[in-house]
Amino acid sequence: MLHRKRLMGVVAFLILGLCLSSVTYGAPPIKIGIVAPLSGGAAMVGDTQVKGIALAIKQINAQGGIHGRQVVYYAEDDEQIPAKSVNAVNKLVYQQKVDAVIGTVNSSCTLANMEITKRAGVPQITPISSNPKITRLGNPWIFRLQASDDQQAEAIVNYAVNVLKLKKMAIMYQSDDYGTGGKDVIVRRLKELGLEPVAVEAFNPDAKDMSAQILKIKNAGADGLFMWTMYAQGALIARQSRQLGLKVPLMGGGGLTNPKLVELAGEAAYGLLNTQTFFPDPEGASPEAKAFIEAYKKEYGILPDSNAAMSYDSMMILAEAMKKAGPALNKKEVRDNIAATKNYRGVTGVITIDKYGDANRDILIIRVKEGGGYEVVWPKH
Amino acid sequence: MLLQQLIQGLAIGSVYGLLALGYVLMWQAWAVLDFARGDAAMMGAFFLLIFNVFLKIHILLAFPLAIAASALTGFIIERLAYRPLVGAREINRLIATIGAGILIRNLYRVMFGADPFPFPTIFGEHPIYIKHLMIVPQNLWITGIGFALAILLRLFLLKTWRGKAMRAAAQDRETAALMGIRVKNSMTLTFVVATVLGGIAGMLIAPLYFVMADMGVLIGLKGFAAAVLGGIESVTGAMVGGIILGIAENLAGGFISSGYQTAIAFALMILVLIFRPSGIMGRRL
Amino acid sequence: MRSLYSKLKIPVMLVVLYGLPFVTQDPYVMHLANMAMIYSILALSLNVLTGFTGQFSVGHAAFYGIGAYTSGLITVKLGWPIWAGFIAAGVIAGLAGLLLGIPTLRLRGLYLAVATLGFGEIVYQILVNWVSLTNGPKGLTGVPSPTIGPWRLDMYHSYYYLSATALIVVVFLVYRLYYSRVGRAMLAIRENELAAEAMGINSTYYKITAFTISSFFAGIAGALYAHEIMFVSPESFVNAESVSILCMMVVGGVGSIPGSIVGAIALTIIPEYLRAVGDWRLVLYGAVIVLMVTYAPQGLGGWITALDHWLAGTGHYRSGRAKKDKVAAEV
Amino acid sequence: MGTPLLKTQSLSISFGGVHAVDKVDMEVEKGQVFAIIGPNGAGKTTFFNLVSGYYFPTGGTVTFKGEDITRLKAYERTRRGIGRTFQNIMLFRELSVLDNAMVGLHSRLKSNLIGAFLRTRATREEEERGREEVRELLHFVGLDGHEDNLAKNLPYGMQKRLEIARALATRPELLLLDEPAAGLPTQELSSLVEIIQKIRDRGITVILIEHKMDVVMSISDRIMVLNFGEKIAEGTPEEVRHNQAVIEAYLGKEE
Repeated sequence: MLHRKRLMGVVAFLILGLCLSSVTYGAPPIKIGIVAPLSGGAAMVGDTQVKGIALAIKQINAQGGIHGRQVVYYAEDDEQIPAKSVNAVNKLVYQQKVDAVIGTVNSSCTLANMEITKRAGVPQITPISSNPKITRLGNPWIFRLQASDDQQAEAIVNYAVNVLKLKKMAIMYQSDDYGTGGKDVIVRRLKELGLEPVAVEAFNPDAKDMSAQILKIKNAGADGLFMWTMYAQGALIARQSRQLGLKVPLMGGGGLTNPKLVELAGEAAYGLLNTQTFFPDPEGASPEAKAFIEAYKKEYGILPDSNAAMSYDSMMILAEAMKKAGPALNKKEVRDNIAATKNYRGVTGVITIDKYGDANRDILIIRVKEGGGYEVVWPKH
Repeated sequence: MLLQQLIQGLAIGSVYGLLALGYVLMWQAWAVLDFARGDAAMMGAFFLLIFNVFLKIHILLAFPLAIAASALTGFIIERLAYRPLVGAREINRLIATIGAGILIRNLYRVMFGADPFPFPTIFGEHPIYIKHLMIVPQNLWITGIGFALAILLRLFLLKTWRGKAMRAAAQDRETAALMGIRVKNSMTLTFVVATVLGGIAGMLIAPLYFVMADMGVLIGLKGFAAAVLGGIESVTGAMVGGIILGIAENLAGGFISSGYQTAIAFALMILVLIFRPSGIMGRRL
Repeated sequence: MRSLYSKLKIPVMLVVLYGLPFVTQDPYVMHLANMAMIYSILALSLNVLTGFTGQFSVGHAAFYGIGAYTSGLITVKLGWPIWAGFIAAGVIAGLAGLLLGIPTLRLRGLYLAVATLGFGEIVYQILVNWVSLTNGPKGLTGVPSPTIGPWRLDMYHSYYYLSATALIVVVFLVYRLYYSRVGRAMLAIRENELAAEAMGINSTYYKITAFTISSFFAGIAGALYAHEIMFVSPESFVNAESVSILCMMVVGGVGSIPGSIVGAIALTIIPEYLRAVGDWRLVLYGAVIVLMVTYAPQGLGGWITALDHWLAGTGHYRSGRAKKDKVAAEV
Repeated sequence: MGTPLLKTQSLSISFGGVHAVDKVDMEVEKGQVFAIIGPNGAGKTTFFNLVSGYYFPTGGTVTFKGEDITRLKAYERTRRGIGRTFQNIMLFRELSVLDNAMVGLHSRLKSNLIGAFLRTRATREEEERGREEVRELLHFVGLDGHEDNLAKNLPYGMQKRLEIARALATRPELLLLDEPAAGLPTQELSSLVEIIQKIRDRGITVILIEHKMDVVMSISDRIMVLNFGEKIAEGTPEEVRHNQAVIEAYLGKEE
């Protein structure tokens, strides 16, 4: 009954987990704590985050681990609920006594659980939470790989106004911290460019019927639509817009990039533009990205998305920091090394961690080609 | 613009109506507020997905197979989670349905993963244009099948002997038993029919909203609100309640504020309840 | 002469309750203990509504959320002291309970359930969309942790004293209410509203009182949560949270005060222990709920009270409310 | 004779065209035992429900101690001194016998929410006095020793007596008893009659709906006969016993 490819992915994933925990050469393993939403609405993103990190760990262990010690991981589900996220990170830090924490997806959960790693002095990297405030609260122990809303939203607005010369853009955003974050920056950036959005429409993260919002936008005479949401909702909006006769350029943030977007939305997804730091198409991707895509496809039987890539890079940067920190793996040292990351050639671009703990790198704008696959439309080089 | 909103409201409204039918039946036969109705839709969608997409069976055969599978699952769930609680208090039975819902949703998430599965549109992708109005064929089918099922169910409950037995058993188990109605079977039948109805609703919306483990939660809630809005005893009330809720939601989203779309629909429902404590259609079937 | 057990019962419980931080200060355990205290208060407050007057609410998280946001906003944006935040949380939530109680008075059973469900959804959407007040989905950061006298309760184990004391105060007040004239009137309304009216009880007044008290306590629980986790966001107050509070109360036993506490602790801890089974965690959690309400219809409270009687040496099953509080409510 | 304790003027109510009670005029003097008899479905209990505020009439008025109480709610009438029992027992099944009776005392006690939470001395004393009064009433109807039993666990006869005790706890001036003897074994009838007489000796006026003629005839001062919602006769037990209309109503017309 199981989808064949899916079955292989699950089996591989299990073997990976088992073999990791069983292979220990004498010295105790290095423990990585992963906190992610593994049930509920955001489970699809949490699932990818764990897969990205697991792949990185497998590759690290294949090359003898760190300081000769193998790396193992513990994944805890936070059900995208702040109180549960605190439970999960407490368990990782105090019960499993992990050396570092990677996660979580929802910004509200990260904001709640990063207090724990700060107090316990454990380095934490959130690969996916994009709320700018996370790195602006003076917490030295939190780092973020995802390009924050500010960087991504500004890039797509600049492209829409300067390159596509659009004048009357509308915004549809998912009414949670991810969607609202993007919307606020887009509205601010449009004002800076002397423009006003013709319509700003919110929708419930697990809403299915968007016709009310789409019709409102169509009647407002919009010539472009920013969609700040994840790929599943993005596919819904793309299809329903086409069905309701709204034929305008669709633009959005990193959350839209996913091989399943075309699978779900069909031709409605062609021409969709979104900001990205990870180029998901093997041809034209950087050597690191290409190697990652192949390894991921071999491991899980499906193509990776930006969340998987971000999680993979988080683990790799953490590993580099641990290597530099000497065998004692002093947590303060590891933290300092992460903060000092310069021009790291990651899968999601050349990464430098700034003084706030954000990963700075150039933002690509990619477009879904007719027939599927991606092409880079910005920067032109 | 308004007319287009109404059409869209009618489409989503009939989905709510279909689910509401399940709630009405469950209330009729089990006098329970069943929180797992939305998940019946999810299961139905997954069955169709398995037969049609994974096993590549032609849709005309896959559809009845999926309905049969829904019926069988309904039968099993009734035996495990509902039958042991027949005599129990209403509040215990309600919590049992909540537990069953959590169990089913997460079981499917573990088996099929959390990602959404696409579903090929059964009735064609391109909208039909009438002047400047667009009608998606899928919505036409949803509304059509929705009303057809409501009418069929109504006839079944009013005209056929089996249907009357179901209603009698619902109203008064003891007396019905005295009249020679095998009450337990009739309740099982009601549960199976309610699960199949929910399953069909899931199958109809699969092409529009993809198939995933959590798809049933929100629409299940709306279906429940629609059933109560229409007067939980009445089949036609379920469809009427569904349509009203669907249109209200669409208009609210379109004209008031999309952020408060669901809130406005629920506020309307509360207002109706305050002025007509037993729903719009009240007692009539 | 009251048996040794009856005399020692309360002191032993207090020692166990307050002794926990001395046994372990592990933040994972202490945060869980705080959440167990908070959920106990929530389940108890819902019990005042359902267990006492038989009114049925599936939107209780709305008052939990209102309380959390009130206290959070007052202390963060207005800079008021924390005890003012707590009181305001209770009062505002109580008013919201009044607001919901009055119009929904005529509704019974299922209809009241769906009205409260709707109210819960409306409050959640307000928390999400009224960005100027609640900062919307981005939530409220920097909610201060309280200081009482010399102690600064910013660590989970120190905060635990506040949450444990709050639970004791709520339990004390609920017992007082239960054994009072007002409590009796509420129980009469649950048993048979028409007969209660014939005995001179203004059922409208008492049903609204129950709604207000219940939402007041839920507001206090909200404030406790806000200052414990120091961050408040709408996700914590979705209607799934109302459903889990309802489950805790029913698993504990409708109308049973100790039951609500045990039910809340059980359903807070069980999901944590099930973490070991990874993906199947919530599948088992659902099964546990179904099994509990099927095979322990009176709820855990029923067993506790039976045990309490047996231990208190009264042996056979003494009925009458004075002696015990197990009320198998036919809701 | 002063103003009557209770007076109804063309009191009537109809449910969808059916005249359950049709223009009934009657008066009850203080201290009387006033019986209402009539075949089943004559509207006796409906009349009771109109007097006690269970329904509001479609016509006519009810005055109690000279005050028009037609539009008052049930609990307001109870506070003014109209206590009642129910034809089919409506006890608080899950509460103890003592608590059932204490609920009757509710409108006579003062302690409010604050009193409940603080359990002030006044509240404690009030509760204690209330318990004393209720224990006396339970003794009065012969239920002492059962204070802690759940109402649902009492045998039928005792449940009937608990209803009376609970109604007495509202300190009524007028007590409406709806078929107190229904279903009682014959040996308990005499004790019931004794209780009703003792109630009257306490100066409480009683209106009684009863089918058992020996009970009615032995204790009633006046009797009213209802048939199809209409008052067809009123008078002393003797007058009513020989009234042609009454006999026909019960035994049917000779051909």
